[in-house]
Amino acid sequence: MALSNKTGVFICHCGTNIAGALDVHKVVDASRALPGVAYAADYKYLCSEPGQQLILDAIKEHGLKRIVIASCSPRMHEITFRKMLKKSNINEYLLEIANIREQASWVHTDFDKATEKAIDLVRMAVAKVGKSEPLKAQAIPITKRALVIGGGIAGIQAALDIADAGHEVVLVERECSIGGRMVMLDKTFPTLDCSACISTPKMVDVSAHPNITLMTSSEVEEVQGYIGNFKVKVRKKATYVNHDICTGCGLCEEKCPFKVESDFDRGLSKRPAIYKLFPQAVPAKPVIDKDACVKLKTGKCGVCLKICPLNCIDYEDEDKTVELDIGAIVVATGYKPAKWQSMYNEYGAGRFEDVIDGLQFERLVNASGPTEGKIKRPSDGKEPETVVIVKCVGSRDPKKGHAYCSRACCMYAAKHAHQILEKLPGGRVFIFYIDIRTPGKGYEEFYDNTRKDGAVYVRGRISRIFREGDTLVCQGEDSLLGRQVRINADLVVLETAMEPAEGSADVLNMLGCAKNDDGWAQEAHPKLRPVETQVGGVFLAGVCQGPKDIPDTVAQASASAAKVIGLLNKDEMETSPMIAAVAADKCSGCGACEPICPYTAITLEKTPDREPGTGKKIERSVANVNAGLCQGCGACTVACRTGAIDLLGFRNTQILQEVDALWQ
Amino acid sequence: MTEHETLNELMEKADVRQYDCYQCGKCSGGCPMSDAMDFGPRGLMRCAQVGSLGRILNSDTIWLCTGCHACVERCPHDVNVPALIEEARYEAMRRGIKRHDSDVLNKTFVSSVRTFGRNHEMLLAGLYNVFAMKPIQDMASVPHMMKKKLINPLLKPIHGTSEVAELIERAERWDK
Amino acid sequence: MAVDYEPKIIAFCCNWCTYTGADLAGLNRMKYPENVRVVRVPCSGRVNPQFILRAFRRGADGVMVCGCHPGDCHYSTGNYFTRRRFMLMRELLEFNGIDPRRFHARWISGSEAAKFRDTVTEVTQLIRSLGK
Amino acid sequence: MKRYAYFPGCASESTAKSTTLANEFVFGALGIDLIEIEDWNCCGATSAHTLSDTVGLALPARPLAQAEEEWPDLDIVTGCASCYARLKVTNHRVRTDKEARFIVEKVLGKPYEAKREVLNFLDILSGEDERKAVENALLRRFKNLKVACYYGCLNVRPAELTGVEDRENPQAMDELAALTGAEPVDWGFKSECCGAAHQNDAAFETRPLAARIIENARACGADIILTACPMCQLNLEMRQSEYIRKREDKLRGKPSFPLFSMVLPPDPNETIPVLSITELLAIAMGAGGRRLELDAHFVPVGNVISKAFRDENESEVFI
Repeated sequence: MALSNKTGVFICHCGTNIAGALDVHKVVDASRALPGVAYAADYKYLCSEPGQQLILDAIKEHGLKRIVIASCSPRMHEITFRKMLKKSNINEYLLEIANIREQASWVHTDFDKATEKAIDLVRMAVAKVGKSEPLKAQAIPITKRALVIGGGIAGIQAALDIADAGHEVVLVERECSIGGRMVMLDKTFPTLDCSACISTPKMVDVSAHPNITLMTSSEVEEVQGYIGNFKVKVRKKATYVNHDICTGCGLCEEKCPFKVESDFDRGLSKRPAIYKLFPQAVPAKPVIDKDACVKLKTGKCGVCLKICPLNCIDYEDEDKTVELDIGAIVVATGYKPAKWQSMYNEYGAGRFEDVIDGLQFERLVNASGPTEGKIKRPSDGKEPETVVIVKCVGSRDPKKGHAYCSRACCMYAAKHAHQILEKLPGGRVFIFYIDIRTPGKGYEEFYDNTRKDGAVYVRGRISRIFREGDTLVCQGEDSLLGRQVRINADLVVLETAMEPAEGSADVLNMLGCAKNDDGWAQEAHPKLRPVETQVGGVFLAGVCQGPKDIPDTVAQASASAAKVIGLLNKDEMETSPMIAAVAADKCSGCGACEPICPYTAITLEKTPDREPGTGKKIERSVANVNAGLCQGCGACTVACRTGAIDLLGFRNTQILQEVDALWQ
Repeated sequence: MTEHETLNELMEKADVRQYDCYQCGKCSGGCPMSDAMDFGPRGLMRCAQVGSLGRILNSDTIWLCTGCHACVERCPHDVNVPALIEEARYEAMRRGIKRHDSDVLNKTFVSSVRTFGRNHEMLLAGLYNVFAMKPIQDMASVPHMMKKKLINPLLKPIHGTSEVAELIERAERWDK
Repeated sequence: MAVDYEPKIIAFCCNWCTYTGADLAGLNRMKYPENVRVVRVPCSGRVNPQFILRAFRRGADGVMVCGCHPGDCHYSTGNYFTRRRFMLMRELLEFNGIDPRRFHARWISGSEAAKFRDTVTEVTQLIRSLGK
Repeated sequence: MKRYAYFPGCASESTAKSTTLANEFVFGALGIDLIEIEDWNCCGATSAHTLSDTVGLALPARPLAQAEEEWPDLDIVTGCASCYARLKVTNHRVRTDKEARFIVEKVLGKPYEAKREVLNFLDILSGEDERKAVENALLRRFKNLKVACYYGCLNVRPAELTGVEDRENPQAMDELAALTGAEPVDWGFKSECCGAAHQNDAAFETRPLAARIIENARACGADIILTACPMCQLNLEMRQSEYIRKREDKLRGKPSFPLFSMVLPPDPNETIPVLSITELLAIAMGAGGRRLELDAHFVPVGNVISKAFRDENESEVFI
């Protein structure tokens, strides 16, 4: 049954802000004459306590059913007046605001024309509210458990912060240990503290925290649901080692006869087929690399099983899928260094062993790395004398790499130079750069010190690297001198760009999060909502959102943790009722709305129905809107061919009424 | 037309934009002639950025470029410096700015093609050395070349020589 | 054409960018012609072509659709649809005998109050010059 | 039998004598028919296009149009990198730039549509079939012959014209050379410009370009340099003694006397022979030194080659 249209119109003077620029009384008179309007009044400040009381009294006195308030912008006081209506018997969504301040009195100088416009605006609002319907905000429950995807320093920090606040956290990491890129590093700028020394204690905290469930060798496979109510499937990959009994004694690793290149050491060393990622790995227990293990491939070997004192090895182990109920998700998938070999033929495309990338250098200079911290060049193990560092390899290069700046390279290039000069007395370092960017606390000072250490900064991008006999020649321009330089280098370190981690696109797609053209996750607002995504309940931490250094990564991780804690502290949350709604009888199930939804809120679902005419029971597809996911943009309504899908609060009929009202 | 407009016209013809270059120096770093040039490719782009057409037209950089395209190949923004250089050469010649040796060579070369339909290498080198006043340049090789008949003093013109001469004539007239 | 001809223009403005920009124009007391009436919509992607056709049918002298800049949409992709849709819209209008210059799709962000003022002024002048 | 319209280029008639002989030998052995474009003229490289864009387009357009008229189904091939560049540029411009095509046809006085491709020897020899044919035609192979394959800049760049995938380290010539048993070295100057274009008008400035190429080839252990262009060939070879002498003088800190250093014969330990890839192929296909007139080279090649045959008997036969 259609609601009565008994509409009350209230016009605010806003002191003289409105009343001074247009004829309020004329507006009141005009309002009274509008169809459906039962009462009209004006007041000095409607938003004030007595103003609100005036409206509430009028509602009671005149039995009003719908309200139009002509005042300032709805962005200002819509919420105020909705709250007010909660005290009356009128649903708070049977309210329209006619913006006669920002849209009329403030921007026009002609008194009469402004009045005329104000009347038009009121007429539009009255017309629209006549078609409004009562809406009710839904409360959705919130599962008090967070999922953190990625166990690098960002994921670790976010997990610890959320867990410390008393909420359950599941930390999923696809490698067999958490730690990410940070544990591969030797020292961190600008303070030069040892990277492992500051990150491994945090890793141990994660494994010991009662609120954290750590899932290594695991990958998120499927995400369903919406804010507060995600259903997540995680695949726990087979490790072939029973971690419940394994003590991590390491005998198996010692005796394993098969070795492959170590990813952790960036190909600079070998590791056995049964291995821990690195000595301080968390969990400190080995796994079998099924692509390298001869027993798993051919059935011949089994040394680890024989040697294991506790019988932990299980060659029959299989992947398992775990289903989790999750309230909030933190994406912390990090980065991978750009594969410069396929980008830069002029740097040898990987032909020269002594041209390495920055992360390889970190392993070379790391005390727990393949050379125990001695800088030796890969080709012959000699200590290099002259080292050339090339910055912006893959960054700031729209043709061959990426247009963006990778942000951390200037600083770690300076750090590398410092480490070389410290470890190789008499060594020389040339750093080729385009610009030096050191915006960070203590960063410029660090760069200054590196120059004082004796690093030679050459402004110019290396044009090519070629072999001349035993040495590598780095040819570039010293653009400040305007002269070409050719430097005979023993070792060349390329500071490569950061790229979104392998598989991060899959994770973002699964979650329905947007990414930019470079593949970085898109934050909800670049300035004001930097850790949220467009998807409610999904937050970003660290480099997955864009290149950054460790301090920024940790800061962002804590920020996203704060957002998660804020969410999980509530038992339930209200969602806006102004969302898309489907008239099932009109929906043809064509699915045009489905791909247009930026939030994957619409799905086609089989619905029982009866065949017209015969009355036979059938099933047909009908679009279904998930209230938790829908944000109310209305894009689907335009795509709908039958007009079955509509936006509550902004229904087609409401907007058309507004349009019609203008020319009545 | 102002100098600025002329410069922009050259840039447009060459399909090169000042703002594409951020002066990284990868071009000059790889340019084989960089050592001998006054500006090099990066410097030339810098001149274009600050609007100094005069410097570009009077530079030896534009005459020393060998057109090897190493600069464009490696340029992160695909700035086609050789195309700009080509346009700059034409503009310089229109204004009568020339580098003596290049001018002598190019004109001698085209005369040779006009007379023989082909390039008479020996005549070209000989005439060039005379006009450029470099009598001994490469002359040490002459005895070997004569002995092995690598150069033939009596090159016969091709049949279509007059046709080629007329072709050049028409093309030159088209330019004007 | 009467000198005092005042066109009536309807503008569909997205709540997050253009409507906010218009509010800011008000806050800064910028002045522009009275001819434009704004209809608030959540997103420019919500604007159904039928709204525009209805406005023209009712007698609108001009219609504007304003939203966030491409790439800045509050709903991430809504305004891309708007852009595509309204390229076609112009042709449809022309086909129906409506001067496509009476229809404008513009991107105005929440901070571009001056752009809102300028756009409204410019479109009003243009439509005024087109006559009834 | 594959056929191509052939543009020999001016050097084929003079300084590239032995290369021309080798080309005939190799393509004859492979059964590839090169049909010389009748009464071809100089392409104008590089002076013509420096002086005028129109002349630079018109000169190559004449033989190209000639070929198109006479052999509409044949691609055009040339053995010189400079000619290749000019012909290719003209072809490309006529195809993609309507205005350029209008001017060219106007000046030429006849139609020219640039229907066929312009290729170089490396393009036509690196096809799968051709490579097999080369392998089948080989009569003798080399051993311990380290070769530095020098492609030259214009055979590989610009990328959008040549279509060469790796311009910094091209492979086509290396693969061909490897078929003969020669060992291509990994060196740094495969596509660096040798400066041949300016060896007359900017001799002082361009000499170091070739000198650097020679030095790098030697440093990387090459016994000979292979080329795919007569201009590069001549440039790398003819002035070697001059480069070497100059460098030695510089090392000794003595002033250089140009005439003196030019006339003195080069030190055989310092020089490096330069051969075209077709010469190497021709030798491996059984051509004798005399037939190819290898003694026409400025830097003697016979010694290095005759020591490098896998079958030592071949050395005695090879004259």
